[in-house]
Amino acid sequence: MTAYRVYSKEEWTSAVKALESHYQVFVPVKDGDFHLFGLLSEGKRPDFDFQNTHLSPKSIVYPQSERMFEYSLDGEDPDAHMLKEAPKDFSPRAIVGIRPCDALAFQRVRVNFDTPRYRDPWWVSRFESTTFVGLGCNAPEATCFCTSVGGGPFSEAGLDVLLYDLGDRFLAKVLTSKGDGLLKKALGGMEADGTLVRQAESLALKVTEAMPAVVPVDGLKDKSVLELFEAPFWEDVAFGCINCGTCTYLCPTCWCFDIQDEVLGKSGDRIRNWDSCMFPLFTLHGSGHNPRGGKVARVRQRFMHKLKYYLDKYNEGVQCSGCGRCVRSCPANIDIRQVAELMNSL
Amino acid sequence: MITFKLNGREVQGEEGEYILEVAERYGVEIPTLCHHKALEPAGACRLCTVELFDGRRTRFVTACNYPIWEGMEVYTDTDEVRRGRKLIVELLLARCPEVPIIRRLAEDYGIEEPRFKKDEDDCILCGLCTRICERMGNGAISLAGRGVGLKVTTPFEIQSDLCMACGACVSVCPTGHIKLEEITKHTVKPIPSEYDMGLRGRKPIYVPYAQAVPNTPVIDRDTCMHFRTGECKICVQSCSAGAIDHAQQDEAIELRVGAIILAPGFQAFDPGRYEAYGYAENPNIVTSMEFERLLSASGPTMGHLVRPSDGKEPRRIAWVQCVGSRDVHRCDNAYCSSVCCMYAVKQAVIAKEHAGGELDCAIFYMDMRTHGKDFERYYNDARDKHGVRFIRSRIPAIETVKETGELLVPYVNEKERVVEERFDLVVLSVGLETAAEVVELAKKLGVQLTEGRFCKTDPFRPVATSREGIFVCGAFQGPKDIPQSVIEAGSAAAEAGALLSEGRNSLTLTREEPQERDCRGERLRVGVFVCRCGINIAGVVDVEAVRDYAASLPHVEYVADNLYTCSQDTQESLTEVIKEKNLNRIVVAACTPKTHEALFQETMANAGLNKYLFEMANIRNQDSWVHQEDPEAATAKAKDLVRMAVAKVTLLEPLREAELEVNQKALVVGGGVAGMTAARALSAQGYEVCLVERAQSLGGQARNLYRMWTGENIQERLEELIEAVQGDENIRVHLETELGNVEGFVGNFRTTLICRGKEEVVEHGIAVIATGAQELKPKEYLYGEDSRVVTHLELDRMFMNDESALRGIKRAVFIQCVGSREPERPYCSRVCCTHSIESALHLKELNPDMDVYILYRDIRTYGEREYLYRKARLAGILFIPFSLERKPRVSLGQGALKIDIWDPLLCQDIVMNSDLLVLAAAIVPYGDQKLARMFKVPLNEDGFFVEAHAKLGPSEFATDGVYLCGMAHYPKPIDESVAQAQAAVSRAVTLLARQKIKTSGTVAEVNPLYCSSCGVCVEVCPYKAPTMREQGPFAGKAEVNPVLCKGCGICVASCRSGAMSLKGFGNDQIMAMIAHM
Amino acid sequence: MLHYTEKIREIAGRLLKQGVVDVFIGYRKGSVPMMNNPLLIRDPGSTDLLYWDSNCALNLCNYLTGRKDRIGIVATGCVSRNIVTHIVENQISRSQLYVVGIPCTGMISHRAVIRAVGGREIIEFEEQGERFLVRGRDFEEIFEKNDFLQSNCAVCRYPNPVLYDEMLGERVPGYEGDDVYRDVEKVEQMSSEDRRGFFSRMISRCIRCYACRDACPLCYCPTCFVDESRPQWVGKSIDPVDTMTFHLLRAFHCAGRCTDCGACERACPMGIPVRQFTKKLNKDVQELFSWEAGLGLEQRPPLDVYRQDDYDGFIR
Amino acid sequence: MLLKNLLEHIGLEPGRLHFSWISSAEAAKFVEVANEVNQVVEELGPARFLVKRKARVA
Repeated sequence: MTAYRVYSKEEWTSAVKALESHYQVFVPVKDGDFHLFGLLSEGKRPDFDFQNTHLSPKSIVYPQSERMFEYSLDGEDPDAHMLKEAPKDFSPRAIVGIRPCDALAFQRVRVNFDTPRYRDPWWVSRFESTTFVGLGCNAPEATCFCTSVGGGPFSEAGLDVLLYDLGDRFLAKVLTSKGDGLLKKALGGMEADGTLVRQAESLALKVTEAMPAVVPVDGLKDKSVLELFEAPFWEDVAFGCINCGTCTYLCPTCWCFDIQDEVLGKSGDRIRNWDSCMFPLFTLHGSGHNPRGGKVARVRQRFMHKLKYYLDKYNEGVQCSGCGRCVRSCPANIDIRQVAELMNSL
Repeated sequence: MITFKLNGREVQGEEGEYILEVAERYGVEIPTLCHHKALEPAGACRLCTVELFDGRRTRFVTACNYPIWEGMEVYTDTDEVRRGRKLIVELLLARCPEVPIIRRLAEDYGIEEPRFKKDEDDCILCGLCTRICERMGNGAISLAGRGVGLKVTTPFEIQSDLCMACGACVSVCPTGHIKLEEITKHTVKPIPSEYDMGLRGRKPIYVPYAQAVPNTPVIDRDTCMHFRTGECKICVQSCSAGAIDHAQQDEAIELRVGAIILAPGFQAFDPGRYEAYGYAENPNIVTSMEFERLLSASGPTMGHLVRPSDGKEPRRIAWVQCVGSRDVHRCDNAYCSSVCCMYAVKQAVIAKEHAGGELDCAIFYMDMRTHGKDFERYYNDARDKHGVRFIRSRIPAIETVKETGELLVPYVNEKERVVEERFDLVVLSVGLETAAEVVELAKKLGVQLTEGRFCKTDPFRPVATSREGIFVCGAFQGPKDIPQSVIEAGSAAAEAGALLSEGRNSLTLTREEPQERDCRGERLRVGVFVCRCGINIAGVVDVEAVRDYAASLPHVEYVADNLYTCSQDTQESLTEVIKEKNLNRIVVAACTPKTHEALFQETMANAGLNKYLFEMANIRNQDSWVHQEDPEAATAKAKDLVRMAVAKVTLLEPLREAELEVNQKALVVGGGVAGMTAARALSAQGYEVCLVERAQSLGGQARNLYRMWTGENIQERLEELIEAVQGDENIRVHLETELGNVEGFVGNFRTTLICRGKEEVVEHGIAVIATGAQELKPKEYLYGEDSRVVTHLELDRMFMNDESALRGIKRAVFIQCVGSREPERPYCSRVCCTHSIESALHLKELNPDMDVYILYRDIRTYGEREYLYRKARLAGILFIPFSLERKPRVSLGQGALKIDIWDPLLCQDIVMNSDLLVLAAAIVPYGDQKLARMFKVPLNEDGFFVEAHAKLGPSEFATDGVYLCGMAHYPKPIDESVAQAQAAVSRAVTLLARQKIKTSGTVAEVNPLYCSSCGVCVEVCPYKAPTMREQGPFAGKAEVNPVLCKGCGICVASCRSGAMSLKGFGNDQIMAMIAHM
Repeated sequence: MLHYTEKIREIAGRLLKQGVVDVFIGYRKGSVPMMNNPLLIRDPGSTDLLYWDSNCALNLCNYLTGRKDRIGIVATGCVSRNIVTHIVENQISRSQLYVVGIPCTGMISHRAVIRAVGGREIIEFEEQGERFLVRGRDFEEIFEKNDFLQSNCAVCRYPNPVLYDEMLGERVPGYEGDDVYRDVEKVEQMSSEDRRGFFSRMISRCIRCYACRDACPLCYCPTCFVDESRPQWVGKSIDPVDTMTFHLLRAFHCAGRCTDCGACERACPMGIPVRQFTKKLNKDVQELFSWEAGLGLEQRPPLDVYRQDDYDGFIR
Repeated sequence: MLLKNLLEHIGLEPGRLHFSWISSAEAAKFVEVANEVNQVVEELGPARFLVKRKARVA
């Protein structure tokens, strides 16, 4: 399967454009001060000269707010009091330029939505209709730590194609038949020769080795849940936290959601929205009791879930892809790398 | 019961009914011209012809007078019937081609032009007029002649005496043929509505005015045809409640009473006596009372301001003041009527508001007397903001311009020239006078009158008449406005109450309250009662449909519609239904909760239900009354309102009312005349009083006063009062004492008194604030620089000391409004004019050769104080007016006080020397913020306390249990202070006498889990009901004291955290209503 | 403002040692450039963690709400004004507090700095008096601090604490220009429709993370209206109307209480200028009630009190 | 006033929000105000700003 194609940067731009007739194409675009994923079809100009998008591409598969069902309370309506699935769009889509950390994140999340026992039909359908075209990181940020959590700047996990930025051109490594199919629909490019492939491999090696931060998570597996839970440092960790949802909403691996009914007159929608363990309503019981009622408990929940519970439950690493978004954007500078270190060294 | 078929549908009627009646009931329309439900049918117009099938054959009968029978079949709208009717209409149209109702019918039946020869008549000979006339018992008209000559006429075709001009014939005539003027010898005019000053007519059966109590119609025996002829009685037939009884007789009732209070009021002066004003001739000259009706939204023009003569909107209106007041030439009313200046100003401002900017309003006056609380400010605004013109001139006569109905008003302008102005409307500000029959009554009762024919009273007992046990209040005591009348009413009640206090509560009946059922946990069972309100609601809204709709709503267990849900019998059946059906929530869809909620709640309580499980849907005021033209929409809206009410009522929970004991002790703050009078009045009613005075002795400002305007020696009377207070066992006097702190609330106050550093706590149920006011120390006119410049009180002190130097004075000058009616103190001090004149007269008594001048802006000797003004002028005291812009100037010249003033009469400056200058210094309040805060009562911008309601609650505060009297309320003379003190007591006693009070269940409550402790509620509550909890699990969170809470909801609106809610108006309840809207 | 660090450490040590306070609240140097971490210490031995520079823009008053112990806290002008509001609104009592006042020369807008280096990653930040240096992988630049102040700091009239127990230095001058509200006025001059577009676009990026609310010291309700469900005042999805409703109500709850400390805007991960809402209110409150929040302990915010002369021209 | 200003600042059409103080005795004023508000609002047409119909979500 492994094949390589090479594109000059201009070629690549028109190749991406050509995908439009087959996919909804999401590309990184510059939006004010930062980059975000945008739809090519909405006239957005792709910009592959970026570090990472400010928001993760998680919402492309898993929208922040999603109408699940619709219903009518009007007795005259023959379908009254029945939940009807809202119309959905599962047409093929491609995320072009996704960073390896974010692609890894989808894999980490998948264990939750796509299990042998339960399958979230909407997440899975969108995931499966998506082709992931990754772009390796030539210059990871100081806050990136993908290598510490099982990924890497050129990690191929979860990708269908991986692009190497070789200065004036992109080298595309085809990883799956899905990826192959995508490149076939893209125009231009040519077979790459071995020199370029070697150039790419050495770039990948050099960058990976130069990754600055090493976040220790190796000891977590063997720690006792209870001891970690009762560790003395949580209060200090949580002190500065203002309980906003920035970390969880920017995180590519946070998946919690909340279901709300919105009724207008006699028609209603059942909508699911991202939830955040930082919020007071998170796990609030009908009785009014909340097992995670205070700030410290909420902050602890976030880190324990990511770094311990997930690990214990799925044995697929931690629920973190090392993208560093939460580190960069936390208004109170709560740093998961420091917390991981605290937990790891307890 | 007879069953027959109407248009194929089975219908029922009573034996003896005619087809038309039954059809009407079933909503089947049959046209008719000659039918009236109060009259026996005549079958005269034939228009109601219908087809009848009797089992064998078909025939045509008139529905109005064909009795129904079992098994008949009637068809009202067949082709045959229509054809027959069309012919009738065509014939009628030929006879009366111009009568609108016939033309409409013709159109309905598709007739453009009659085929027959056209006539020019407008009578269709239906005979309604003659039948109704007969019914009225008159027979003044009948059908006369034969065949084509048949017509309605009077006997011998002459105007008759038989006709009483009742107008019944006119009212029933469908075509407008009948002209009452041609029939009767009497002058034809509507029965004048007393309430609308005759500007509008009324019926012989009428409710005097919309807010009348009791709000039941009465029959005017003088105009009712039954009482005049013994016939008619149509009303008996129409009243579905069967309430009319013509046989009722006046009863003479003999009552044994301990006291009598006279409150017969006044009659407005009748300006018809003034020929020069032409009131009787010109309809565009109206009295102020008539104008009041023209301005009123409930008046004959619905508040639309028009001239009575032609209905045109006036552009210029003049008010002429002092008509029937301050006048001994054309009438015998030497007094000032006290109220006319203010009402004229008010009418002018309202007229301008109604008419928009175009209207010119001019008030012609002699002295502008706006001496009441906040009146001067209103006067200033009228002049400066609204542009009302004020012209100081007495109007000698008013002339009418014949062609236009305009009015010419001549007056003397400021340049002393006679000029004339044109107006569209002139309002005569008529004065108040005692009616002749009241004078008779006084004579009968042996009560003495004053020279102005008002009731004679004593300044220290302003409502006691000359006869023990008989008291007076209102305009019979002297001309006065509403606040003062209300004060006196309270005062008279206090005096009477003191006489009767031993018998208090001996005649009270207590009601047994049934045990309240605990319906918590029960399934919701809502009862919905839809009221027809006679035809008030049912005339527009389809009440049955609303009722049936209500039955379809969730949780509704029982529905009913009532003719009058508020009637006594309905209340009884309501109680029964609640019990029988075990209802636990009630919705009444009727009128406004404002008038009727309490009644239905009482009924619920009688049925053992918590009265807060109740909701009213106002389908009358908010529905049938406003959507009369659209019954369908009104019915839909009624359903909406009912649905919302049901949604809310299901969420309501029983609420508790707190009951609290009322401490039977009173606190009076202030030991002046008002405070002492209040203390004495409370004691006289049997209550213990704690009287607090900050000075070393009792007496207050009265200690500084020499004589009453009526001449009584104040100091003697004051001494008597002080002795009485000190000797009163019920009164504990605390001198040199101030208030440190006030805790608690109505019925249970705890006040800390501080006397020379020592603290004492007294508990009391009510408090009377009588802290008075003081005389301004002027900063002008050389006051304080020259010893010859003195204030009123200083001059009174000289009188009391009988200083001989006063006799040697050659010239004394008084300057009025020193510190009053100035921009920084824009109120009138009310007493100074009278005081100056009284002092001036006393100076004249001391030395008749003394020159005495009074420099004034308006002389405000209101009421019978006016006599004093007249006396002063007769005594040679000279009055010179000045304006705020041209105040007198005082300087020192050659050892004498030199006073410069512009004399507008002479149009030049006058300079006079004087040995004594008396300044009418303003009365200024203490503006006691601390006291105001302690009792949670407000001060106005001038620093006087603000009463609960300027007119209806002048002696109490909005804060329960705290009362107000004396000059702390506003400057006033002794008699008015005494009256207000007694009034405050009488208000207080209504509370004390109950001994226990219940608070409302509709109070705010705090959800401590949501409370963020921010304290906004504590800050915004005007009643200090919320506080922060000091202990317990929710320490630091807010809580509401239900006893203090008035349920206003301001805390709820202010609470950012959503922790506050008003019981009975919770978020879920209100959102439920919105959701069901 | 770096030089305050030593003084803060010294004072914190003294207060904790002498037992004047139980805890001391300040900042720790952040793990990311231009981001400091709020810090609470109990041990006089750990005062070395305390740090101060021109990146301490999250309002520390937030951390006082509901505390029961005695607290030492560093406070700039705006933080002190929020402390005043906190005291007035019963969130903390004056006697619990030892306020270490910081005459503040303003906080740096990290966003503006990043913009100035063209979005390149900044790895190091160094403050040098009136200047500061930023270093990236392959660049180094020195900037004037005054050119990079947060927009609220640039027009701050009260840089000095209004309430303190000890001051760290000489008072510094506040902004004296009369165009504090120029940005609001600019919006006011737009047409109604343009303003609608302006604000709709502005909040279109909002991800409803509530960082603006959570960073605001005024938002201390136990249950925020967005979290209430009976009734649910505002929907939780990212529907634009719900988002607008949230911003509108959040701002309105701050009416007459906001000190324009800028914490909300700084906290917003999407860089939305949320102060556009509160600043309009601040401007109106000043015009209608002559009021600026948090200047004295004697008076409550204008919406908490009724005065006879309150503006009522809008009532018909 | 603050609320009205803020709402209009962020784009609510002037005339959409009215305040009045009408006592229960002022029936005529109520009618007047109601009619006026009605008229102004009718001229403005149906409200769109800040009115949520169906949630605009994925």
